[in-house]
Amino acid sequence: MIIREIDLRLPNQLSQMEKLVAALEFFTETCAIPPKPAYRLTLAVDEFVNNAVDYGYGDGRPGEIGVHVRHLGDALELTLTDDGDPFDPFNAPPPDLTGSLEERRIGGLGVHLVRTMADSFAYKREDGRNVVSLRLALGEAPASSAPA
Amino acid sequence: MIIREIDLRLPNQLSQMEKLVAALEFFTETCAIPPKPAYRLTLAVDEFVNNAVDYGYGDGRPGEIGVHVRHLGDALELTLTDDGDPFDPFNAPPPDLTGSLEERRIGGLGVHLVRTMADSFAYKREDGRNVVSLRLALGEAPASSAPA
Amino acid sequence: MQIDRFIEQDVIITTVKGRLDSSSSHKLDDFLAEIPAGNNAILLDFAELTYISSAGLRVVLKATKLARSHGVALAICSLVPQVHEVFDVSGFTTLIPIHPDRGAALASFA
Amino acid sequence: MQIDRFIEQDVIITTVKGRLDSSSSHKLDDFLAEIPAGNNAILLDFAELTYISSAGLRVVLKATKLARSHGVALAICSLVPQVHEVFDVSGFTTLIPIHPDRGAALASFA
Ligand SMILES: Nc1ncnc2c1ncn2[C@@H]1O[C@H](COP(=O)(O)OP(=O)(O)O)[C@@H](O)[C@H]1O
Ligand SMILES: Nc1ncnc2c1ncn2[C@@H]1O[C@H](COP(=O)(O)OP(=O)(O)O)[C@@H](O)[C@H]1O
Repeated sequence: MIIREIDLRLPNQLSQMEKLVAALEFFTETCAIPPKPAYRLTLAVDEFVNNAVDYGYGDGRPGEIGVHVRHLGDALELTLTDDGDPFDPFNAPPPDLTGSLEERRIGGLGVHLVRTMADSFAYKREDGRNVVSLRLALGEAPASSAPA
Repeated sequence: MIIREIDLRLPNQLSQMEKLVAALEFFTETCAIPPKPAYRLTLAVDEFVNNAVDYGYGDGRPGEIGVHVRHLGDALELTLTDDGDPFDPFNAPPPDLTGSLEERRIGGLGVHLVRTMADSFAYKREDGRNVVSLRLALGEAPASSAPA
Repeated sequence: MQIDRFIEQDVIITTVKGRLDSSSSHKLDDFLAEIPAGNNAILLDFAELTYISSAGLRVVLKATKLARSHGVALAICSLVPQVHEVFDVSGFTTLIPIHPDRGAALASFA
Repeated sequence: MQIDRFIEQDVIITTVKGRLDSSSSHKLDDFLAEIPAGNNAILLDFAELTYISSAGLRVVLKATKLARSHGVALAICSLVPQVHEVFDVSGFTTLIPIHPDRGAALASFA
């Protein structure tokens, strides 16, 4: 049996992360997703949901975040949506990773990690929602400077 | 957090039932579905998947069964599909439940149970698949001669 | 699913714990296939039965018919609400004596 | 997440077990906020760290900067492959000494 698709909805509260992670774990275990894409899936959801909650609702209004995973056989297609303020995460310049320890600023790595590990990524604003789409290959690690 | 939608695919083998039941339990627990509709959901999936496996593939060919649950807020919408031989389960007359113990035949209750407990049901044949749709209310038990 | 059997007040009590579905029903079927010697009454105590499907009902009806044909009384007790609904919808509640608890069931045999 | 600390060969070893994400990272942050007296080297043994997100990296970088500013050596060891990938992609592997196991890390301090 595989879970071909799962669509989760949660309020913009960090207290929801535990249930969300449990649902992703249930998905990856049931479908026997290999460790690398399973990790990337959780990381992408973790980083983007945290960002949406932390930055997307500046006025503190209640919002709704969507996490949709589609199992395509050779890849996972992850779609993250939120009704927070419009923000394109892939529009910002990547962080400078070259400086010395003293020069390195703390933070600013979440989007970079996800973007690097995904096989493809896209952003659109649609029906008042930010829509981020990510593709994670299930086979050989195709992205990034990842170790074997 | 709720699971708004989950789409499962399995081969036509009864050995898959355990994983399937576990996935339904994960769904009902995560969404805090009340006991009565949670039971009805499992029962409907159990009966129809068993029937599809037992009767739908007379020549023993491999097939694929789909279980799709949508959480609508006030109801669950369950769609069961299979690529077995065409069969409309709601076309057969209901079993005779009036006879004495000696007259009662063994079996023939699965479809009756599900049909009685569902708030609505429909069958269609589409793209070479049997498609059964069931609606299960989440509020007050609306169907059947059910006890309180 | 777990099945246990013991005797109380000359009644053979069978308890079933867990799920009684197509993957477990044959176990109960085997268990109930033999009518015990001595004409003791049979009680199926389903207090810990959390789930029954039509495959389980099949086994229960078969056992009830077998008992009847041997002139042995058979009753069921302690159904949880959802399981009770399944018995209702199947029309089993008019065929088989169903008791709210074990005490009432044992009293009915006396 | 579980954090433990002990001293071996004059090195303060901190082990982290489980997930280091936004909900748990402040615990490690508090733990690493104090530079121990006596200029012992610091080793973060992540053998049982199954997951780290950018919130965890933040704490690790902060602790590394703090150690450096106090002239205390800090190293990390025993990253599982997926966590190692996160360190690579973040450029941390060029900033912080990463050792394959605890033995190698302790030898590097000697
Ligand atoms: N959903 C969002 N809405 C508004 N701003 C965002 C959103 N996500 C990220 N940002 C901005 O992008 C920056 C980089 O995010 P990220 O790479 O996750 O690092 P960090 O959160 O550690 O700063 C954030 O600091 C924030 O200013
Ligand atoms: N998917 C199916 N394909 C073909 N025949 C079916 C299918 N599902 C049910 N049937 C037929 O309908 C009958 C009634 O099914 P059901 O109510 O589940 O009781 P039972 O399986 O105990 O006979 C079955 O005996 C079978 O002949």
